[in-house]
Amino acid sequence: MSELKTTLAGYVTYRGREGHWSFLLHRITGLGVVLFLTIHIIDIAFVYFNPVLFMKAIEIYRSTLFGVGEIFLVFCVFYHGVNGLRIAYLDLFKPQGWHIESQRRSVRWTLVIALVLWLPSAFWMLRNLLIHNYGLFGG
Amino acid sequence: MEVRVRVFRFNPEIDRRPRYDVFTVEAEPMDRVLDLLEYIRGDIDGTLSFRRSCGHGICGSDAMRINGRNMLACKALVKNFETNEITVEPLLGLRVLKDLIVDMEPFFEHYRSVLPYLINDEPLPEDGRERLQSPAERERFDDTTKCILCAACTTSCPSFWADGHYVGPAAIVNAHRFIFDSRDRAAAQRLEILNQQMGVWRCRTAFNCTEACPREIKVTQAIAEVKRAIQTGRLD
Amino acid sequence: MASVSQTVRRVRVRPNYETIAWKWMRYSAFAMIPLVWGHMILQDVIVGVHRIDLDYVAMRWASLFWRVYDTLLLGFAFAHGVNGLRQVLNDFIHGERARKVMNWLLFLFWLIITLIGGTALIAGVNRAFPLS
Amino acid sequence: MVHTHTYDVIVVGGGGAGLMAALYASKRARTAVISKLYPTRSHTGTAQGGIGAALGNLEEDHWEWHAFDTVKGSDYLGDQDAIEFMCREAIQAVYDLEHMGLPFSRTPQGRIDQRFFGGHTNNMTGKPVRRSCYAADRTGHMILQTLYQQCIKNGIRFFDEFQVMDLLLQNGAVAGVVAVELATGDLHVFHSKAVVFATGGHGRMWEVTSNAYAYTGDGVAVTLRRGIPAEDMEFFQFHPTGIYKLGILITEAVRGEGGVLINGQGERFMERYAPRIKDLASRDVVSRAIYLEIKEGRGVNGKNYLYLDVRPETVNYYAEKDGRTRPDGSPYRVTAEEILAKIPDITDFCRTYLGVDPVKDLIPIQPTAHYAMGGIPTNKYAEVVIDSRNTVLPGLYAAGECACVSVHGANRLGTNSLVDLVVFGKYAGIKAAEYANGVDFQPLPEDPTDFTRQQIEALRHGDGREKASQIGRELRHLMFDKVGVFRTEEGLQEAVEKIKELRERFRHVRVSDSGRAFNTELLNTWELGNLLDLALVTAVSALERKESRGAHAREDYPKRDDENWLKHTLAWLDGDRVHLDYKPVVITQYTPKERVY
Ligand SMILES: Cc1cc2nc3c(=O)[nH]c(=O)nc-3n(C[C@H](O)[C@H](O)[C@H](O)COP(=O)(O)OP(=O)(O)OC[C@H]3O[C@@H](n4cnc5c(N)ncnc54)[C@H](O)[C@@H]3O)c2cc1C
Ligand code: HEM
Ligand code: SF4
Ligand code: F3S
Ligand code: FES
Repeated sequence: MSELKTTLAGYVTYRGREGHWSFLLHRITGLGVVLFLTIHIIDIAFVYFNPVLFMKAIEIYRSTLFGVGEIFLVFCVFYHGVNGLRIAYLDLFKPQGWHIESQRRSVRWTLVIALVLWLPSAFWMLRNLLIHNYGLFGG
Repeated sequence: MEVRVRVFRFNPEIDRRPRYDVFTVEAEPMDRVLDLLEYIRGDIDGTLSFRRSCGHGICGSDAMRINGRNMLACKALVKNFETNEITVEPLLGLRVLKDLIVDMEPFFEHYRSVLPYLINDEPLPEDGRERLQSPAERERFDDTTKCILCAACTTSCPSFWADGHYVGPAAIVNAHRFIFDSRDRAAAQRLEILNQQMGVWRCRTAFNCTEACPREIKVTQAIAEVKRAIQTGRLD
Repeated sequence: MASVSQTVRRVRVRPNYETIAWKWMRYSAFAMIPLVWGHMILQDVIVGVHRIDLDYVAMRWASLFWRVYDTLLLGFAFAHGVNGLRQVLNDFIHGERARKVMNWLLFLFWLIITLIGGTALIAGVNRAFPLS
Repeated sequence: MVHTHTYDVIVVGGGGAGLMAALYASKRARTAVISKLYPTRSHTGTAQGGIGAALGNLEEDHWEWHAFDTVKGSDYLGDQDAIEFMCREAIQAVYDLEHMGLPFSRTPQGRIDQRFFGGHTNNMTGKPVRRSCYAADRTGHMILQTLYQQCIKNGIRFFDEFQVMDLLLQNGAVAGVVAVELATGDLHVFHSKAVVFATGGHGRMWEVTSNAYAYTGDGVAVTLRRGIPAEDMEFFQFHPTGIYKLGILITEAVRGEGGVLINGQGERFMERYAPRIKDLASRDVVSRAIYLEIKEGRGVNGKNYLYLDVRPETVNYYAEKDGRTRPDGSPYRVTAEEILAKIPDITDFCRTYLGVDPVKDLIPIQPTAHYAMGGIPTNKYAEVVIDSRNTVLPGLYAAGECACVSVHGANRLGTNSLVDLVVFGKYAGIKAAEYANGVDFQPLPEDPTDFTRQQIEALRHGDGREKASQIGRELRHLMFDKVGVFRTEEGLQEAVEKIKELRERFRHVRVSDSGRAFNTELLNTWELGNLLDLALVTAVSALERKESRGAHAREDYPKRDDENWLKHTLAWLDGDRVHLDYKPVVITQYTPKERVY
């Protein structure tokens, strides 16, 4: 128990730099995505087991709250993916990349790339949301 | 200039829970945090306990958390902090024995667990002189010979906070030092040890260790090299 | 002049679950970029949840390509995710026994969810189900 | 609470000397190491430059040359039998270290690399010779780590963070030691047949010092209180190149790689003091030269510091002027990268503590208190001897900086301390085990912790009128000022009086921390008491020695006086009084002559 407290305190209060934040973000996004993926597999499976429930689930997904959540989910998948690639590449092919300056740089670039991928997607999804849920843009 | 030093205090003989004492001291920009602590202990509050010896970053006694980050108090200069308030706390993840002193035993136990010594039972050179090693072979493990066992790395590692059984970066660094020494013959044994549950795979490349290392050892890189050696069996 | 040996030294380390899991997490990463991102960009961004319904799913799964694609996606992403979850829980659950129990539970969790998903992928949209 | 442990051999100190002793003693006897610091925190770890041994890996060299350089460096006060022994054994010791795994820097042929160091010469030509075996500028660190690793490998028993406060003697022989466990404040009695002291030096009594906080001369003070004399305490080495004000050491190896000292007028002044080997003259010579430059107004900006210059352009300029060559005969020229690779830690110190880059900027330096030549008197087998007839005290051994064999005489040659540690540490271990196997335990005294408790009680029950920190500051200032590089009759007289005063004031100190766990205030205060005792012995020994020799430079007696003073000082402390006696220097084949570099 005290270890859990220490760990959470460390996560939050330790003033680590890029690596610390990328570790936390990778972990949080990974967990977020597993949670979503589990639910998603189940709801998709409803198309066979119980299509009525499937439609209900889709209904819920279309709500504004879930819409916004979905936009964040997309960020999670982008960030986790870019960062995961970074980790896999360095670990498998370029251990010298775990060097202080280049590591700091690669973490920052990871975030930038994830944002660059995410922003247009977010824009598009937000637009869809506004069109369908609020009838904007003449939808 | 005036510096406010917030110091973590805990004396298990009296206190039930820790507290923070604030000392206001006059300091020069070039002063080390260790100088401030020495001054506090000598002239303000003698009951403050902390470890130190060499005073210039070589002995590894005084690793602690200063403004939230692990460093050696003797290598932390007042001018390097943006604020005039300096918070000093013990290392995270090891039991506090008193004030800034933590129990180092688990740390050394992990260190000992990786066979941190040269193992080579082959006969010595017949002329009784040195074993040969090329400068390149020597260079291969130079970085990890620098470790002073200060524990700044291990106690900055999220995996170690979560589970003190993780051998931690310092032990891996010291294993690396021998695994890649061309004179050593026990790399397989060490890799076997580090391939276990509590070995290298616990490292999630959080990089705090490398940032914290006062000897500027490329800790995460060393860990990555050990992981690779386990995966590929190559020691070059 | 004495010579200095320069041979590449080799050792063999017995792979165990952790060794393989580590490799799996990394190699699956490369496969997952096209799978996960492709799926997500297509479904969440381009098509959008408002256009997805039973007919849409049925239409997609009519193509063998998309069925194989989704099967791969399920296989890679969920196994990767559950192993990731195992790693995180491993950090916090100590003790030999507790860990064993957790590992079994996670395995069952992975198996059941994968089977559920797999069944749907094979069987497709259930047109026989009374819709109201 | 008092705990009792029984071992054949107890080693006090986990530095180079202590670990070496433990490794060898444990082969034949039940051994434990007691150390107030975790062994890897010991001062041996800070040694930078290297360990001297005539391996001859790069050019011709012989242990006899090493011995002569040592004798000459010692200003002929070193005992020549011990010096010959050490220099011969050094070669095997270095190979032993290599076999234990020490990662020495290497030559292209794969052999241990060697570099120049102050006072190391080719005896035929008088030119510098590469004798210092090194591992970058971390030789001491590597030695300490390697020895500690071997101790782990051999399962040596450690009592870490136990501070020895008393030595137990019975029937004129050793019975054990008493130590306090830092973590609990409990007293522990270690009943043993033999005790090896390897507690290091006492440079913390000077204001500007390269020495660790822990360097408080505990071993010498403890034995002094038990009636064992201290030898040659007036000889304390001031290293020429300490970082200005902080005292952190810049190794001689920087000059070995071609760095030069520059005064306030931009002049390479060592040419005037040591025309032949210039900046690589022995330490006492260089330190005095720096002081004289400063005294004559050639310090930088009128302050009391000078510059050390290792910028490649300077190094190459003087290398060309001196006609310096590489081993293969090509001219010696360096790049910034090469210099940085040879002195990485020094570079780090300069960047951290001065904000300067050694290959681009000048490094402000001043002499810094560095090494205790004096200490517990021993013979060449590390057996402690207690009078001028060299009577051995059965069961007691000392090695390393706390011991005085004496191989360093009046001035230690660079790299010879590490040699001292490994050679005499090893013999201390061998001899202690041998002795322990041949005798029975002495009985413990009735109340073994009595004297230790008295010492602690005294510190707890002073009237609190005085502050230890203040006394410490005054002591350090006084010693640097009056018992430093240059000394005079009046200055020393004044120092003796003032130290007595400080010792009196010390009786009023009271430790405010009444706790038991990690009562560092109590132990630091006790350590200050040790320094006060040793300071008194040092000042009195210096006052009496009316000549200049090695590190002991008297302005009023500027010449060495072999007729009257070619002898070792032995000092006993009895309350406030210091008794002195003298013993002859052992001379084998090197007859004293004037020292010129
Ligand atoms: C900055 C610096 C650079 C140097 N460079 C060189 C060099 O290049 N070459 C060279 O030859 N020499 C060099 N020296 C000198 C050399 O490093 C030391 O003289 C030598 O390391 C001393 O070793 P030691 O084993 O005697 O003591 P240490 O290594 O200091 O060990 C002393 C041990 O005694 C223990 N101890 C002390 N008091 C007690 C007590 N009361 N109870 C229990 N334990 C106690 C301590 O815990 C410690 O473990 C250098 C010294 C310094 C300061
Ligand atoms: C898009 C492509 C993806 C890539 C490139 C990727 C890559 C990685 C990598 C390399 C790791 C190992 C990190 C480490 O051990 O330090 C990891 C961990 C993880 N991944 Fe992924 N991943 C991807 C998608 C996913 C998905 C879809 C999920 C969820 C189902 C997921 C969940 C996790 C979890 C939970 C972890 C563990 C995190 C931790 O240990 O802190 N990942 N990922
Ligand atoms: S690797 Fe660095 S931080 Fe870790 S113990 Fe060694 S010196 Fe300290
Ligand atoms: S902080 Fe920990 S997770 Fe790895 S990179 Fe360092 S050991
Ligand atoms: S006191 Fe030695 S490392 Fe800080």
